[in-house]
Amino acid sequence: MAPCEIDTTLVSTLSIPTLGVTMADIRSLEDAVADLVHDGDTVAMEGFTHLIPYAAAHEVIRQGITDLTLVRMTPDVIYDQLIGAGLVRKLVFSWGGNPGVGSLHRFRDAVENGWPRPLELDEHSHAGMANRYVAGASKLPFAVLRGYRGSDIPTRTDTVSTVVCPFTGEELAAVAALNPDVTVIHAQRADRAGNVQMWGLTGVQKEAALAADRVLVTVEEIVEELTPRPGGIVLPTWVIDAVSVVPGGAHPSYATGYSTRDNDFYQAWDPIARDREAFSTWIEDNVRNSEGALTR
Amino acid sequence: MAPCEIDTTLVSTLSIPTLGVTMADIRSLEDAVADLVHDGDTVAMEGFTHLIPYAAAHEVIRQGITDLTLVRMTPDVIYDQLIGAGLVRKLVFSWGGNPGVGSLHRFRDAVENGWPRPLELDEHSHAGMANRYVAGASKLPFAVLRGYRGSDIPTRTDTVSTVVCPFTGEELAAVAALNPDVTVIHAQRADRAGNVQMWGLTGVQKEAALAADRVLVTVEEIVEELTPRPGGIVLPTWVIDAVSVVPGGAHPSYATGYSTRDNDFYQAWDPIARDREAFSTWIEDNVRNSEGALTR
Amino acid sequence: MTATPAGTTETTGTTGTTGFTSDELMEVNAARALADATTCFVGIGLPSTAANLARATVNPGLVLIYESGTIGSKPTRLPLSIGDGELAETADAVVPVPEMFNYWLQGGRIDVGFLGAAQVDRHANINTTVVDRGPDKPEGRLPGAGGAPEIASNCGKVLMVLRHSTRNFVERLDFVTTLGHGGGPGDRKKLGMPGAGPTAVITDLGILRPDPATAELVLTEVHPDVTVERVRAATGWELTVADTVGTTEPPTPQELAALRALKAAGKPAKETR
Amino acid sequence: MTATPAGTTETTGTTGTTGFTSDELMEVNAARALADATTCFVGIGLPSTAANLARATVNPGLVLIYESGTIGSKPTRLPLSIGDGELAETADAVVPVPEMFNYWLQGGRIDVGFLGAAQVDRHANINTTVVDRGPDKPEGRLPGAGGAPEIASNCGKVLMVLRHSTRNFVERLDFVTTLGHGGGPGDRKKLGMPGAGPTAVITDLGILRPDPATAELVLTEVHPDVTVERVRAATGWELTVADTVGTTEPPTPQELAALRALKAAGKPAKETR
Repeated sequence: MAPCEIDTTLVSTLSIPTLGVTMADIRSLEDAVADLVHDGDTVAMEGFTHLIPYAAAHEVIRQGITDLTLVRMTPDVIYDQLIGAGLVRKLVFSWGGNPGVGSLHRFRDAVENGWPRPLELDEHSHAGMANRYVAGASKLPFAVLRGYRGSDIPTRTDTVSTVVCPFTGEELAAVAALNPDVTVIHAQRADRAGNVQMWGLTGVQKEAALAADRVLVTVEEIVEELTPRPGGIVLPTWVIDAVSVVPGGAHPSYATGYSTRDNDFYQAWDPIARDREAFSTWIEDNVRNSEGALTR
Repeated sequence: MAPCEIDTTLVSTLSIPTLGVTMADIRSLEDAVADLVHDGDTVAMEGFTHLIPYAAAHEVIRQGITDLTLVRMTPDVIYDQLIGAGLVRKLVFSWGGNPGVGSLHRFRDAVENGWPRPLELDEHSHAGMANRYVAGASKLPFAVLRGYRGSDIPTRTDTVSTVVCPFTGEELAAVAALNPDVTVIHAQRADRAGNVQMWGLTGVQKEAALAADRVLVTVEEIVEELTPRPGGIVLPTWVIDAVSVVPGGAHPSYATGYSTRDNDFYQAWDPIARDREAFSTWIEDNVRNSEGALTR
Repeated sequence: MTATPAGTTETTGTTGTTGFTSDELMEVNAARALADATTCFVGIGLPSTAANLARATVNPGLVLIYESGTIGSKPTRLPLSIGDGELAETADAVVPVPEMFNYWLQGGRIDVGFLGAAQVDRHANINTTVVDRGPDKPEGRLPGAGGAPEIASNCGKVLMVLRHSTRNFVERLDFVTTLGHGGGPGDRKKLGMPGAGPTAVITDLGILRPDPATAELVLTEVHPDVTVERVRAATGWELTVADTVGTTEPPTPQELAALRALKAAGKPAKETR
Repeated sequence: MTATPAGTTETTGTTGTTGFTSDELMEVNAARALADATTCFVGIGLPSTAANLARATVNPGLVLIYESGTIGSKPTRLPLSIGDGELAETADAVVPVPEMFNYWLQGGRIDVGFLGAAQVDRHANINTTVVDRGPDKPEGRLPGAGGAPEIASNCGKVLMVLRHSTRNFVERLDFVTTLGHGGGPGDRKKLGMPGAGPTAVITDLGILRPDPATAELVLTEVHPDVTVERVRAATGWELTVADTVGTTEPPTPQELAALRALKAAGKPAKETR
């Protein structure tokens, strides 16, 4: 029997498109932010002190992308800047401060006085936030933890509830999944295919990235090969939308192996942020009218 | 005011004992097994092809520790041996076979014919088992997954149920936590303090260890310092009860960096295990009356 | 690289006059089914053979994912188990097993799930748990579910590969381990299963695909030298046959060479060296 | 190593005639409270100072655990944040943040949780969320919960360290971020909290411990040169005082030297070198 045509009607109606898995584009930060971050988006810029994507946030400020819901376990100075710049409608978080220094004054001013605009809060504990990302990455609608017991936190959020264990009858906390529209992270390096490698404190970055619809990664450099590193994790190119090369893009945070934390900047931020005018001038001079903040 | 005595009654009644966290003992496999594994225990010996703790299992057979409930995602030849030796009352698992070769004949004989004793089963999918360990390590009574849909598996186990998401109303599978009495794993190395390091495919070993009341780790060697390794994970000494040095203790499985998988043995096992008498002779010769199986 | 004579391979099945076995026809066509795939969750055995052959032929960029935790494995020989050391050594990333099932599989990151089966029914449901061996005999024990229930539920689509016989292609499963299309169209959606389910079953006789109207497996292609009658006879239910049944292209010399090289390299070290 | 003159340290509080500040008294006593601890989940700020000082003095084997994911950190200087690079570089293990909270903290692996607080009440409940600033003023915003609710719930016991004032030690919390002993004995058990809860609150004036009968914080020790009256005046509720109030041992020269060395090393690089 010679090869002959098959019933193409049947076959083609059955042809299921692939998931649309695509490789990450390596592109300029300006283009990547413009393409991936939109007005009204829910955006997670994660990093536990380490690898905080400052440069990408500054590009968001320069582009004036607004009405954002920002998500992060530990919003610090970068979120203070975005909030003070008037781009943030809502903050989803568990601890907001300038680590080792004190308060986030722009965050407080927004919450307490509505300047430059009111800031809605969705507030959790770290354990709750971490599990919300886990649920998001797992594409589950919620996660379970033994948490929030005796705390008033559930009175101020609609994303904490309870579930009862069907085996033991124990009532446990349920937290709603977090699935940001975009997650932005900074990593040490990527290869030319857009696979990303990071090491050191990697926090909840993997969960935040896998929970998101779109992922933008800034990296210190592109390398020929991602040689395995102790403590290293790799995010394959097909879960990332864009990689932008921004050396020092975590400054004043740091990138293990590339830079150290600029503790002076965190301390210097306190008086800048205390004053609305000083803040606005700083943002104009160092972010809106300059990309210098990236290379400070 | 000179230092004077404090109200010791009050202080002492308030003195809360520490958690009883202790360092791992480095001791002989014989002593460690005798001390940590008891008749009637629920025992997890994990390993996804890699780092399977054969030597420890053989010591269990030599000591005749019986009425065990064995837990493992992928019971293979090591569990075939324990089952055939008549030491196992129940098996909790998701896939039982001789990988790349075929059936586990001792497992089948026990299930199908009750030889040498009936074997009760608690059967899951891999996703369910992995999440049962996660719940166990997290000291939660259950875990949630989108699983078992349309499957008959829940008709044969009482450790799958459902929960309803309090946010979306979606019904999801709930699986009961697994908390073995003892988890036994093999790792590449430990330091003198009993901190354990493993790398390569590390499967669910961390979860299985952290879910258990007691943990026994066999290692290829003791080293002065656990230098960080790509892909390496460290289990600190204070979550481990005993470390035993058993070079080749994973044979015929393998330890990345130390040995390769003895595929011949897995193939040779098939005819041995097919026949009750051949099996019994093999166990007598190679395990009960010899520690040679460790150094084959 | 030249093709090894068919007789020296380890495959079962008869070697046709054309110099390849029916198993090789199955394996080559299974690999071809992955031509457009981006990421593939690979079961051990025949699916692994197919996925590795696809990487060596029609789809060099295919990302292989094994349930042992490896993402982007690039083995040079057929892995003998899902925990083969080379899978980890050549991977882009190795992740813990719970992460693999939760973030990657349930997370909807995998394009194609490739499964084997002990029994399959007309709606591509799968049994790998137990078989009924008759009234006086104990249930026959199979390996169990492994990753299959959630692979079949969560991957974008599912391919299956297994040998064709009335023992495997049954009127009624003795146990539903893994849902394919349930009782017909809409059942997956009703159960909230994200993926499209089985889209092709590749056997040593031909290829079956579900009719979208009924979700019933229909014979759409036979392999060279295989008659529709032979497929009907090897199927435990009244097999529906497409109006026009195609014939698969015979394996190319390149495909055969690649398949045989993979298999030769996959043999235990002592046998090959 | 010799003690740096107290005036050169960064601590606040008055320097007594004995050559140490009230903050140093608090920090040294907080470190001493960790003498028997095995593993400590360390909050940033004063708890981190105490835990690092304990490692340098009374408990060199203390395992420090930070919520950023580090287990067994051995920093040589005071980390400026819970994500300080040295915490990871000197750790026995670095784990993802969700694993830290799920397997290690909720998993019941941590002996002592060491917390700071903005407000504490008589039952050692904690507020770090918002403060009421009066009827015409908006709520004052604090950093929020961080890890505290689950640290306080899941650790074997909890130590607290904060400066003593009526602003901090309040009759009624404006918001309960983190449960200490709730409304009294039994409340923790009723809520299914595994750990024993707060066992001591160390301040710059002395030490308070919950009475087992009432779970109310009782003044059990004052620091040298501190009177009970001064502590009463700095406490926002009618403070119960133990029948016999002890006085803490003054810091030893070794303790002071270690504390000051840690702090000097902890300053930003540009200032110290």
